[in-house]
Amino acid sequence: MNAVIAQLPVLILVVPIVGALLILLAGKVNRNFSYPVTLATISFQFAASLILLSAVMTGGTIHYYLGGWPPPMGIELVLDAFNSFVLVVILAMALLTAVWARQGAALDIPPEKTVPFFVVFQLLVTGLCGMTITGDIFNLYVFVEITSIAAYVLVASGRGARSLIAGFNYLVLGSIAAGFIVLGIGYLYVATGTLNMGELAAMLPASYGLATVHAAFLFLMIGFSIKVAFFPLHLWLPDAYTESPAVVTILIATATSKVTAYAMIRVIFSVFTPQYITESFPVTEVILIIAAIAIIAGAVLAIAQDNLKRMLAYSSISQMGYIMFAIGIANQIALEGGLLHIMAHAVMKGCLFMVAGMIIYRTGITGIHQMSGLSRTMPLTCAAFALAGASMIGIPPTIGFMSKYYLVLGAVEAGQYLAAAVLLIGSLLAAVYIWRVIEIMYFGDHHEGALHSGPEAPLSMLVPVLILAASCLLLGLFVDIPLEIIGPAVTLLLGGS
Amino acid sequence: MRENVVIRTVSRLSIPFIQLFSLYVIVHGASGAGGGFQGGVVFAASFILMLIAFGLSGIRGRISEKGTMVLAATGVFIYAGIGLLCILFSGNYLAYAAIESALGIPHLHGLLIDLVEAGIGITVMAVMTSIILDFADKEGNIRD
Amino acid sequence: MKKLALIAVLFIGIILFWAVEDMPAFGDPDAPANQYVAQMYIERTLPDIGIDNIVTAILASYRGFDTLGETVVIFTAGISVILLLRRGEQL
Amino acid sequence: MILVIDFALLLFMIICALAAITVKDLLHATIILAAYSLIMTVLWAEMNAVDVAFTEATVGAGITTVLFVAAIARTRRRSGD
Amino acid sequence: MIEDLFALFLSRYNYWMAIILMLIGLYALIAKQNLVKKIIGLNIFQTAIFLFYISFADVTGGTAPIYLPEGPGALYVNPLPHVLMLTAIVVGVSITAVALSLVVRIYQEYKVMDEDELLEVMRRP
Amino acid sequence: MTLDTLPLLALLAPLTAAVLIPVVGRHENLRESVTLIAAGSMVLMVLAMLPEILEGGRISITLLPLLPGGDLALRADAFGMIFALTASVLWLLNSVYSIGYMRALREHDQTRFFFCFAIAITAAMGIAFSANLVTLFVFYEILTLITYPLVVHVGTPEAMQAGRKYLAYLLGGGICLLAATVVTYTLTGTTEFIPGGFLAAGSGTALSLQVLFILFMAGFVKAAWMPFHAWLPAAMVAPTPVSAFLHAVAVVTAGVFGVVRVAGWVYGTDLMAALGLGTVLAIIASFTIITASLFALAEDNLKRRLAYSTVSQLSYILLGVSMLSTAGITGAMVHIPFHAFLKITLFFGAGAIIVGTGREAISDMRGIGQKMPVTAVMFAAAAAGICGLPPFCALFSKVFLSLGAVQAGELILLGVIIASSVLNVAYFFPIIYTMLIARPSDERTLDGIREAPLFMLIPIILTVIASIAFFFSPGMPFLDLSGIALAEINGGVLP
Repeated sequence: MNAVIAQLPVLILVVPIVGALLILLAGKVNRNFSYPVTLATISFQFAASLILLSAVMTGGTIHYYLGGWPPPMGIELVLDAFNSFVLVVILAMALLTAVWARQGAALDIPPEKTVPFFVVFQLLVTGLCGMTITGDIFNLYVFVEITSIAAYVLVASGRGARSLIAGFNYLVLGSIAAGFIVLGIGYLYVATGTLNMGELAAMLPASYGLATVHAAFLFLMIGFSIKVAFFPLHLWLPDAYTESPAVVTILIATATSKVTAYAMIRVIFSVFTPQYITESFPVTEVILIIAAIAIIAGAVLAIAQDNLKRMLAYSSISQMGYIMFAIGIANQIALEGGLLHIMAHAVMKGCLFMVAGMIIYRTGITGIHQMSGLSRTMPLTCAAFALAGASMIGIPPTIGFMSKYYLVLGAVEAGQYLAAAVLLIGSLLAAVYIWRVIEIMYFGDHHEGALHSGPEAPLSMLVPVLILAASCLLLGLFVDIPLEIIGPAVTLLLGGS
Repeated sequence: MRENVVIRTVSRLSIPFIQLFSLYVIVHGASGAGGGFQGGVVFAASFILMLIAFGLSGIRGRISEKGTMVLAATGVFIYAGIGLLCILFSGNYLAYAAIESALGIPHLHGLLIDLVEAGIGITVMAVMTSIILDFADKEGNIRD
Repeated sequence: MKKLALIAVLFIGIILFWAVEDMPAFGDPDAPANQYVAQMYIERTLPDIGIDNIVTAILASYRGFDTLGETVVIFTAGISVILLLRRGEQL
Repeated sequence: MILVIDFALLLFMIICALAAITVKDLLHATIILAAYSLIMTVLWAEMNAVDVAFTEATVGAGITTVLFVAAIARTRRRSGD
Repeated sequence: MIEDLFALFLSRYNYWMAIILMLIGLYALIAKQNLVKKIIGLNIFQTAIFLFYISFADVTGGTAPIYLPEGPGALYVNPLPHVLMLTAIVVGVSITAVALSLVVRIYQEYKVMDEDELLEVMRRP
Repeated sequence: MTLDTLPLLALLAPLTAAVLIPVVGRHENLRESVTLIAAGSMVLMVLAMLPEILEGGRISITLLPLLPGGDLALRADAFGMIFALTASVLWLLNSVYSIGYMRALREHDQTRFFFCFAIAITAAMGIAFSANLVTLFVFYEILTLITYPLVVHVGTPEAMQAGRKYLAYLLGGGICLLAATVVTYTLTGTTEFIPGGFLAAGSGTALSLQVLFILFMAGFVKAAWMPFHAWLPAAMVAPTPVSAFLHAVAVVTAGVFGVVRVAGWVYGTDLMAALGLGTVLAIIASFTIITASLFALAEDNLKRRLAYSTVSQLSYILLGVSMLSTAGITGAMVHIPFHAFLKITLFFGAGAIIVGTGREAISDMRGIGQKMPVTAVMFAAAAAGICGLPPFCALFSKVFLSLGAVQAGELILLGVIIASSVLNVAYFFPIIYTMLIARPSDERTLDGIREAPLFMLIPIILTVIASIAFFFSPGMPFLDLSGIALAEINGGVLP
């Protein structure tokens, strides 16, 4: 048994790769076989991630040398408190999305396309896991590319032809981003001669003064910012989230953006160091300003939208600003808030996008103004929306409030009162765009509500939504449980032991 | 159609050589320039040539779209499988040394690398063929 | 759009040219890039793996996982094109 | 001596790149791109990157070109810019 | 002075050329309206990055990283960037294939291939 | 079941009801029974805590480690008890009343109404028992959100507009409260309420502490102090039980409760005096008292006039705190329950009039006292009580406040109190006159007007009886409780 656990870091990547092949082969036999295999594979990954997390929490950081070659020659997988936490979060989201997809996928994916769809879906999840646990910066790039290609195609696989355009734009910007990331990696390699993240962190400080290192930092930042869709590099995101199939939106909004943000934080804090961004190349102020603009601008744009998915997309831009905000503050508490927000945002955005998908599934409605009285026909769905929405606004004691509290606390502690104020204004703006939907759903004109008498969505869609909605509340109440993992993770990032 | 006769004849003659060459490239990877990618692409090139020369209908019997992805999966599976085999022989993933020591055969490294390269080659070949077949329209034209 | 593109390109260009000034000279054997890990590969491939082509040795053994990832990328591309282009249900 | 050839190749590549993005006929642009890739191959071979050069020759100049031609055959050959 | 500049040029010209190519590609990728042109730009951009990598892998007087009879003692060029670029090339062609298939699909749906026309399409209800 | 769990149980009772209400929502009687049982048991639990508190004890329980700076912790102390007792008893009466009101008007979405009500009272109890700023904030925000559906219950565009205003003010206030909490934590490393305050002069610069207080005041916009009162009259579109809840049971009361908490348990009277914050508070309070009374005079809509009356009356509490004297603070504390009992009677009366006649404008109410004698008399009694006439309990709070003003040597404040009492009479007397004495020009307009249902009358009568009872036995329990609370703040000296 121990031998199996020792091999889990790689099995969590290789089993799903083989699983993707099996999905293909099973789907060749019968189209309906592909879904169970997908679900089984992702379940395995989720279970493995839980085991790995507990192993990391008890036994400390795990290093796995692929091919038995120790770094710097070989590639290593590293699991520490930070990324095993992220791993659990994204795999939980992926699992729930997969459950949701049992019926939700049929909404946008024609039946004859289900098999390749699920293969790509599985590959995307695998790529995300790889991005999360790799300890080699070029290997990170390879997984970024697996993830990206899968994501471009999934976005473009919608029924509506507009998804193709959204996918293409995503591809163009994503490729620019990938190019920048490779360039950044190249500069890092030129400066140090190694690709292992741990070694880079140790060797880079010697050449912190070089323009090469600064350029590497800038390119990696620009690249990842495009991938995460940090304002103002978010141009691909609204279309991609709006036009892509509901399942894909959920997965990309929750897992992909989170892992990319993770990778960015990893690069900033574990390849470079907190000292680098505060002293050698002081960019925290700039990051903070951009984050503040992102928070406000994203929220304001969200308020202006009528399409529910597009509104949520802009809200994502605003919310990702919070994570950037944490990077800009870069102290213990703010980063705890940032990591907490990675989880919080995944949970609540997943819930909200699932609800948006279910409304489309049952009624075909996308416009917010058409949703009046929806709470009568879909009470549970709307209740989930309200709860997740409250979390998005930051109403205590939901998880969304907890992360914002930490961020504000961190900002105040760092003396950034103005930034804290921006954060609070952002959550007030969030109240405006979320509340508008809740108001229409619950208190809208009742006569129109009778028009679309679709009942609640099927159970396989309802259960993940309700789980996520409940998590918004429970994770908030029992926030000390994730914090027990996040605390050491942040200490690790900030260079402690 | 008439000017195609030349192309067809030349193709018929050259395709076996191209394929043989690609196999050489794959195997030669360990000792000189070459390897799975290059070999796989060259092999796929032979199919492309076939496609250009005979059209989609003309190659129906020899390659079909249906099989390509299974072949591609097989290639990935060979690679991933060898890695898993290493785990079975209680080494780390892709640690060929584990197989060497478990089987007691020295210098297995080169052979395993060849196998891995073959896996890559199969995948590349199959995927490239599949992509080209998908790009070709119904008549099999990839020309104006 | 064109103006925006020019500004973006100019911005990136400035960073790139700025960074090049601090890079080791072209072909410098003592550059860090050509020293540390690179030399290890050159020295260890023969005893460790026993094949002549160092590139293949790194590709398939030392950094074999990268290569697995890249095979998966190709596979993804293949299945993606099928998802996008192919009509009907043949796989 | 080798420097001059090197420099000429690089210069020629830049010309190719500029041409590839400016000609209005996409098929021509594709062929120019193939030429660009081939020069790149030569350059890399000269820099002793034989494996990469081989790959670029087959993938960059080969498969990519075929893909472009196939895609252009199914769409439009003229480009507005 | 002039000699210094010339020496600087000699020691860096490969990088400079790679950067110029990169910028040409990037410009095409952002500014060109035609979708295929964008992908051509993408190819140029990627290849330029590969050139950049291969450039810093070069060692004056080194030979290709395939063992000569004298074994590890000889001067070889750096093999690692070559490996990385092999991977990147394959990734590049994969992206090109996906991008081109997207273009073909877009053309099938809308019969347009220019970005401003596509924006028009997107704006249509 | 130990004493420690009682605060928690007092919260859980309505929360359980909130869970059960949607489940049994189809069966009205069962649903209402759930509400009443929960309300009744909550009163019992609060009463069970009373002896311990009156002996000067405290009941603390930590529920969850929530955040740095504050676990989710409950603590019942004397001051919290004043609010808790008021809220729980009035909720029971209000529930009885709501049942009558909602049924009489055949309102829609009654299940949602009672569900939100149950959660709102949970939040109110949470505010009463919160042991630190974080817990206070958490329940404060829940209260804001859950009362929103109550405010917009009728669902008309006008109501939605009012609801948006309500939410904008209160969420904005919540944000400020959060900011204030965070800053407090950063300055001191704790947010736990400590009698006499935990902020010290050295915690920050004087300016920062003053700004922090302003932030707190902005946070307690629920107290409806002017000029941030606009949400309260707007929220009058809500059904009357909701208005009663907003004004008397929980929301506005929670606002002033928060101000007193911060003044006595975060800053402490000494620091307040040193920073000159008493003056700030006094200015705000005086301005609000006078202006709101004038607004009330000009208002013809009965409920809106009552709303301005609340705005004015609750600022008495702020005024009392601003004096920073023993009598002033005592007056402030006891004014919370005394005002609540009287004001809820007024709202109950207004609601009964709406149910009985459908009229809301005071000018339309000529002579309705003939047809609705009980309602009208009780209304008149409560109005007289609010004006500070015997034999009603509010007299005591006003006496204490006046005493406090004298004690503090602030004769201007005394003037404010006297002036506002005159204004009180000025805006209440016309109502009484119209209802009881005036005759309508056309007697036939009174046809068809009947007394409100029994379910509504009983609470009205009970609240009036209670306020008379408090007059004759002022000590029990509120004055005693405030004495203990004051002793806590001042370090043990009873007034």
